[in-house]
Amino acid sequence: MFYREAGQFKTSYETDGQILPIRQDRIALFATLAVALLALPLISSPYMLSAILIPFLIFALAALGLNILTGYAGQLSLGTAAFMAVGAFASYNFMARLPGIPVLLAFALGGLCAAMVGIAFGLPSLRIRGFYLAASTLATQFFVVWCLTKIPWLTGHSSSGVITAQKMEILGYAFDTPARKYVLVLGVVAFMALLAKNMLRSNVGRSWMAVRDMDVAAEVIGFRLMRTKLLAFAVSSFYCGVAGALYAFAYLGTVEPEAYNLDLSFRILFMIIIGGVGSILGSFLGAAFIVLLPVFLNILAHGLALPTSVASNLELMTFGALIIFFLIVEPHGLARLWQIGKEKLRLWPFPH
Amino acid sequence: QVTEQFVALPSYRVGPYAAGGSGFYGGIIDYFNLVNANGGINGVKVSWEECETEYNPSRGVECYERLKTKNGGATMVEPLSTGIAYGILDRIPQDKVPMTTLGYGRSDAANGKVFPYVFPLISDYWSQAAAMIKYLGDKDGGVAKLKGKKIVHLYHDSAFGKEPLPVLEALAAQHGFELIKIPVAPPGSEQQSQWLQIRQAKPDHVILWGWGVMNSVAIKTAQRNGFPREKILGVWWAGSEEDTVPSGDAAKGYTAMSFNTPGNYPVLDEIRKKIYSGGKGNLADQSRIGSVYHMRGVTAGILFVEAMRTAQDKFGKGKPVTGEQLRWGLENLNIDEARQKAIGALNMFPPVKTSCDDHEGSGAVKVQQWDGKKWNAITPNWIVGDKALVRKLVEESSNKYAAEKKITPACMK
Amino acid sequence: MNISFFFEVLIGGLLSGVMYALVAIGFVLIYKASGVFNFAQGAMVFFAALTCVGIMDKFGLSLWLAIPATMVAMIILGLAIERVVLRPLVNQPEIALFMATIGLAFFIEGLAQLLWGSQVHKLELPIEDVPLQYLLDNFNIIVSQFDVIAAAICGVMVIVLALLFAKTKVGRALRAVADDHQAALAVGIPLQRIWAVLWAVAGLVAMVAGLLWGARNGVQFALTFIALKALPVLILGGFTSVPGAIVGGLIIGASEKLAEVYIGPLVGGGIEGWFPYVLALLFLLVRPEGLFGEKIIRRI
Amino acid sequence: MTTLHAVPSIQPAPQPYLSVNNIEVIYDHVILVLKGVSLQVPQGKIVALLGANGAGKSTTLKTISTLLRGERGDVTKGEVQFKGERIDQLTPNELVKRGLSQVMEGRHCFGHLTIEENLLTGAYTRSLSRAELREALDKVYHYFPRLKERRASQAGYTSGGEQQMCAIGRALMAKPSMILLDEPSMGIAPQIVDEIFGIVKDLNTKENVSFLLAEQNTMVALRYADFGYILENGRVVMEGAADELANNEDVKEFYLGMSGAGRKSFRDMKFYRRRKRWLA
Amino acid sequence: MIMNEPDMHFGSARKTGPVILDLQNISLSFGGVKALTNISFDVRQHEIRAIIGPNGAGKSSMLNVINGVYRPQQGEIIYRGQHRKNMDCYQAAKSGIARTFQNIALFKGMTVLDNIMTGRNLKMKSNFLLQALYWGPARREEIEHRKKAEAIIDFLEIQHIRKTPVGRLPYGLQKRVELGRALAAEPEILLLDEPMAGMNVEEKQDMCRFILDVNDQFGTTIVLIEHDMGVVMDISDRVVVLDYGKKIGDGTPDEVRGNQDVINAYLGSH
Ligand SMILES: Nc1ncnc2c1ncn2[C@@H]1O[C@H](COP(=O)(O)OP(=O)(O)OP(=O)(O)O)[C@@H](O)[C@H]1O
Ligand SMILES: Nc1ncnc2c1ncn2[C@@H]1O[C@H](COP(=O)(O)OP(=O)(O)OP(=O)(O)O)[C@@H](O)[C@H]1O
Ligand SMILES: CC(C)C[C@H](N)C(=O)O
Ligand SMILES: [Mg+2]
Ligand SMILES: [Mg+2]
Repeated sequence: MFYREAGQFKTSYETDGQILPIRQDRIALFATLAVALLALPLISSPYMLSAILIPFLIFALAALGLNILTGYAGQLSLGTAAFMAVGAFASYNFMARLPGIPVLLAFALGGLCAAMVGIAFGLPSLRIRGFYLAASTLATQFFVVWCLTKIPWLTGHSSSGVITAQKMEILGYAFDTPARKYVLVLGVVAFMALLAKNMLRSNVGRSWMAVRDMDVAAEVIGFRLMRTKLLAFAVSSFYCGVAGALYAFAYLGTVEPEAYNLDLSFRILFMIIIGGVGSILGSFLGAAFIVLLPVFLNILAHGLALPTSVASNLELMTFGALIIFFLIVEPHGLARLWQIGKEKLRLWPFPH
Repeated sequence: QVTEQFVALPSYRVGPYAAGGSGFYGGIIDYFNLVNANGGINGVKVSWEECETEYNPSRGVECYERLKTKNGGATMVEPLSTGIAYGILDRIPQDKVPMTTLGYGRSDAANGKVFPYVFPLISDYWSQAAAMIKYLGDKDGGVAKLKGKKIVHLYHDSAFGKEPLPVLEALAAQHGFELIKIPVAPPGSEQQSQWLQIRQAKPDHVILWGWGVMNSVAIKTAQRNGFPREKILGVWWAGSEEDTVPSGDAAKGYTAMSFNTPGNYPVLDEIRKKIYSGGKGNLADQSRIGSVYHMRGVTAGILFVEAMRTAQDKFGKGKPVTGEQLRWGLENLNIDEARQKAIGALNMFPPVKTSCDDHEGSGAVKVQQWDGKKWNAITPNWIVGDKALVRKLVEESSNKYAAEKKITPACMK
Repeated sequence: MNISFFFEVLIGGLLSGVMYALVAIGFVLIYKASGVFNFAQGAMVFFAALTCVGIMDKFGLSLWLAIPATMVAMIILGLAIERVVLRPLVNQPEIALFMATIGLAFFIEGLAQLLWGSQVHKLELPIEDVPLQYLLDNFNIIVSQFDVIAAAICGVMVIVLALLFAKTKVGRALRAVADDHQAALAVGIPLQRIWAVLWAVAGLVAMVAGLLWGARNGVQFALTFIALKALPVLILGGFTSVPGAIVGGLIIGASEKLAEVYIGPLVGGGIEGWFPYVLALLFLLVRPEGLFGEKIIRRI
Repeated sequence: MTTLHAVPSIQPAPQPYLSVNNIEVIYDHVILVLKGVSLQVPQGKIVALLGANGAGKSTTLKTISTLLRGERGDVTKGEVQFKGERIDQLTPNELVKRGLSQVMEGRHCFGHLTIEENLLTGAYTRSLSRAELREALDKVYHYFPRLKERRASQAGYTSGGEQQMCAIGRALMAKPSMILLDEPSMGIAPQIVDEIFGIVKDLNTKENVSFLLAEQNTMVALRYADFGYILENGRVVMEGAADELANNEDVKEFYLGMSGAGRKSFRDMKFYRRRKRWLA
Repeated sequence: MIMNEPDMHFGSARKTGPVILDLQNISLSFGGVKALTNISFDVRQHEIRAIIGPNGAGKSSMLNVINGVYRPQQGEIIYRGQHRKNMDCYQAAKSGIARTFQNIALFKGMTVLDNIMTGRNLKMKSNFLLQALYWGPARREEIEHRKKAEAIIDFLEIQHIRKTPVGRLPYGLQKRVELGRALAAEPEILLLDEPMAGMNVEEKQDMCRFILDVNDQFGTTIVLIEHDMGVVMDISDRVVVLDYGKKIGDGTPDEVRGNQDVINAYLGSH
């Protein structure tokens, strides 16, 4: 009843261009952010923070990165984890080789390295399309992980290629407890999500979507395919790179290159499918879903006292079945369900 | 009020390594059940909870975080995955939950001054590599005989496969053999080119540092290229039924390391009798009782229970100990042959005696050979490699870690 | 350079390539029928092999009885997939169908292990995996007889399927379906039935691949990964071409082995994981639709 | 357009061949597009379905041919009958077999197939001998000589009009007894438009094929049709015999572009009904 | 805001300028198919130039040559005095050539407003970092272009569907949006490929009105392909007729209407 746009007239294009044109949505967003920033660190258990919320945010960021590339620019990629790896290992190296460098700068530089790698591996996209491109992005995946295992310099000459992330400090303030790590991650993710939203509602975003929807027409209108696609690869990889760095620094702590394997790429892909391809909100919903589902199923199986191997296999099957189920019920993902829900709410109590 | 000794088991029973995971965790759980059936440790029952990790670091961390606070708090964790072990390495000292890494993980964690909460019990990768070279030398009539020989290190191209390189390289320099390193891109389901290279190099020995499907494929491919399996020596993660059975006859004669002596033991019979006959066994397939992974799991169970017992001896019998106390127990383990006999596991694994300096507690291994049906030990005694060299490397590496992490190495009380 | 060694590597590579092609054909079938990249093909290979050995183990059947039983299972699986997964997804974007096959892969993997356990098994076919003595004696070249027979089986499959696509009206209808589901429905092509049949056939192809690969590597979860080896083959040969799969297989197999042996040592080895992908990628830069793939029509 | 009101409806022949009864269609769970559409096509007649953009013509046709399912559309009410049988639950394949074919709006040729292969897929449901196929092909080529010239080209590379002909020809290959034609004249050169309608009339009179024809080119459509429905905003607002509709003042004004004084020049539109000017 | 007085003396008295686009001896073939054979014609500033001809005559191909989607094997294009062998899409767009397509080529996943905004992309200058921050110049620019886009939306009378994804729109409205996207570029030459296909008379009337208005008020030159002879004869200044890739007629509507070749090949005996 209270969810209406009626009565909210926009008197300038500026207000109409706002991120969330409906006031209730705006209020909801700010409330969510406030709760996330102020209340959650205080009331959540360390388990909640360090095993659910932190990975959720990190994966959401990676999913957002992939969504920019796949959902908005239309380039299907199976190499997300590789870009994450580049970001992580590059940040590690910046921290190790430039002592005293602020950790956020190291993340940003790590992201830039990932962006560069992204551009290099995005070049084929100028000629290759669709599943051919998707399959080729696996080259990135395998090649990057191989490089990290092969080039000792990249892993600080640790004999087995394992790195231990340095402590995160900003101006002497150490982010070392789960709550502090969480706040740092939340800050980074919220800021980057805002940037993404801005990009997507201005000309860059439109250029990506145009290329996605019909690249020949985009070219005729005056978008330069090369620049647009490579920019998409760069930005997407930057996001993934930062997410990868956070994954190493704020989540795992000590990582081997294998942690960024194909499996991880696929998990991120699921997030955007289930959440919604081409939706920022979807990246978050999808990440939440994929992080929580196994936990939930695991607890459920435990509650039912199933033999563990049966439970594990059932979990795998349920996971697969749910993916299919979602695709059938709503190919545009949770974000679309959310939107339909809202549209219905707007029409409520009338059915149409 | 906590009345049980709670252990966190982030296990994996699906995915590519499910076979190993189910055997190993099955063994631990079977032994815990046995201990509980026998009345617990001074009356304290062991309890545990599993959580499926799929051998995936990120899920492993979540499992650890979830389990660590359950049932009054986990007092021990065993992830059976190097990746997960890395992921929780920083967390365990903070949470005061000791982690065992039986035969995997960081070798330098043997240094308890830097890694007070990590226990690579019995043997770690570096000790194993040293022991392998010792064995190969002895086989040829003494390590001096290795001079001028060729040894291929065929390895899983990952942190796991690269871990022993420092030891192998140091020993190659020391003994004058040629070390040929041939990596296999994971997962390793195709190795034709590697084995052709091996065939061309005509090595005297091949060390197979593999995991999962890589092992059976290696054995098969050796056969198709006519390379004698007797000359292949696998690591202990390449030395289970899961690695040889799928290769069929090709595996006959293949040798591998182990920190168990294959065979039957009273403790296994007891498990059969008290646990499986009552239908409470963890393995779906009873014939797997006493298989390599299962026995390894039982061994892990024995070590945990002994550590709990040791800790109770110090901190008070008949009540569960905390993680910190259990850490002490793990650091002061002393399982000699007499104790093994009492448990019904004499010679099933080497005697273990840990200390602050030595979280490994043994470093001794055996070599076993597959006869087409089962594994047989082919070294009567436990083998220990060049301990001094390994120790030196452990010190160097762990101190580097300590410096990076700004830890001052010290023993804990 | 030792020339006989070179040939040994080359031949070994070509034969491995055929083994890859065996898996790639399964992908081609589905792609041709629906324009979908079937990620679950690897899982189907695993399912087939595990079902076969599972039946032998649990019910003590001989291989010759287990194989037909597995065929039945694969056909049922194919039909079920069409009914439950594909039918509701007609006319959805290709990416949605692709994702659905990923979900399917998980489901099948879980199902297989739930039914038959996660143990690894051996699978013995009456073909021994040993070097052909004649070649070994006379040329000192190692060629496994197993591979030669596998190559023959693969050849037969390729010919049969290629004829099916080229010569029958079903073949034409399949190509139509891949272009436009809606229009295919509109002209009365029984999409559902065709898909069901094709998935069943893909299941049988997966079974052949599963048995051969299972005999080679043991029946274990890692069989699902051989899909990753088949992918570069597929892109190189073109998603839509059955002969492309085999030609791509030969090229990929040979060059990956040669690269590992001759380039690998220079860069630290282990390049087989990515080399085929990079090769296929470079190739695509020249021909974006692969060797024999259908040209991608871009027009406004 | 509030000036249009249903004229008293004249019931078509009592036994309808195809009848659509009060269907309601929703896209994407929220967009209500058809709000109770009913129409009948008697056997052997040509019925035109007219209406502005977005009125729901294509949706109506897709509902009949059950192709709606593929577009996330749901029929929430009503039913469709063909030859006295309910067909809403059948698959398109079964419909084609029963003799009901649709030519979709916007061409939808199989881009990678040649023109001839496209036509051949049209005959999928019929098991024809080689000679019969040849004959069927020749008939289409006879109607559309242009297709014959381009028979070996991939349809994706042919011109818009050629694709349109291909789509129509493809439907003819199934030898249907009832065709749903969605905007057949779109993008077709004038004399071919006449030919296409000629073909329609031809099939109608010689082979007794019935047609339901969604068409924007009202003038031509009404010339050839027997009966017409006018759809607006998802409702039938007017129906009647074709000549009656053609003489209706409103239809004349809005659908035929005629005012009292005959046809207006398109150039005059500049001053006609001008509402807004472009703000610079 | 300029409110032009309606131009009362059209027809012969229309003010057309000098030749702006001159196509000389253009030949284009695809493999064996000769789409265009040695075609020459010119377009004057401010005129409405129609191209007609039977299906497959090469009309769309001609437009594709003009804006650089196809490269002719032979011939020369003189655009605003510059000689070129062929155009390149981006250059063409940059130098003021915009177009619509026969098979609607809108960006299906985007809203009407966004589609129209894409048309303004060449006029947008701020870099992507500024856009990411949505700060200062970027913000101002966005709003300013939004105003222009809104003006077009008003002009085309599609305010009500501003925020609808174009994929959901009926065919006719999509055509209108596509025109809007082309107009957003403020082109000098507007190429329209069958803008009125699939419309009823009323909608065609609207479309004519838009085209005439654009032509009139901005002096935009228009090249138009259309099969509706009523429209072509009414609104175009000069007509080129193609058949089988060859030019068979060129002149004012009246001249063309009388040309026997054209009648035979295209118009038929109406
Ligand atoms: N797939 C879809 N999803 C959502 N809305 C749709 C979809 N297809 C059509 N619509 C909406 O349904 C309405 C009717 O569309 P339909 O295509 O049936 O109209 P039409 O009368 O055929 O118009 P035209 O003459 O332009 O072809 C339109 O308002 C359109 O926006
Ligand atoms: N990219 C291409 N490849 C091959 N042939 C082409 C290509 N583009 C056009 N043709 C052919 O060139 C000829 C002219 O096509 P074009 O699209 O220019 O026709 P048109 O005059 O626009 O026809 P219509 O009125 O039907 O749209 C056609 O026969 C078409 O098949
Ligand atoms: C069983 C495993 C823990 C062994 C594995 N290869 C690892 O070190 O990660
Ligand atoms: Mg329509
Ligand atoms: Mg055209």
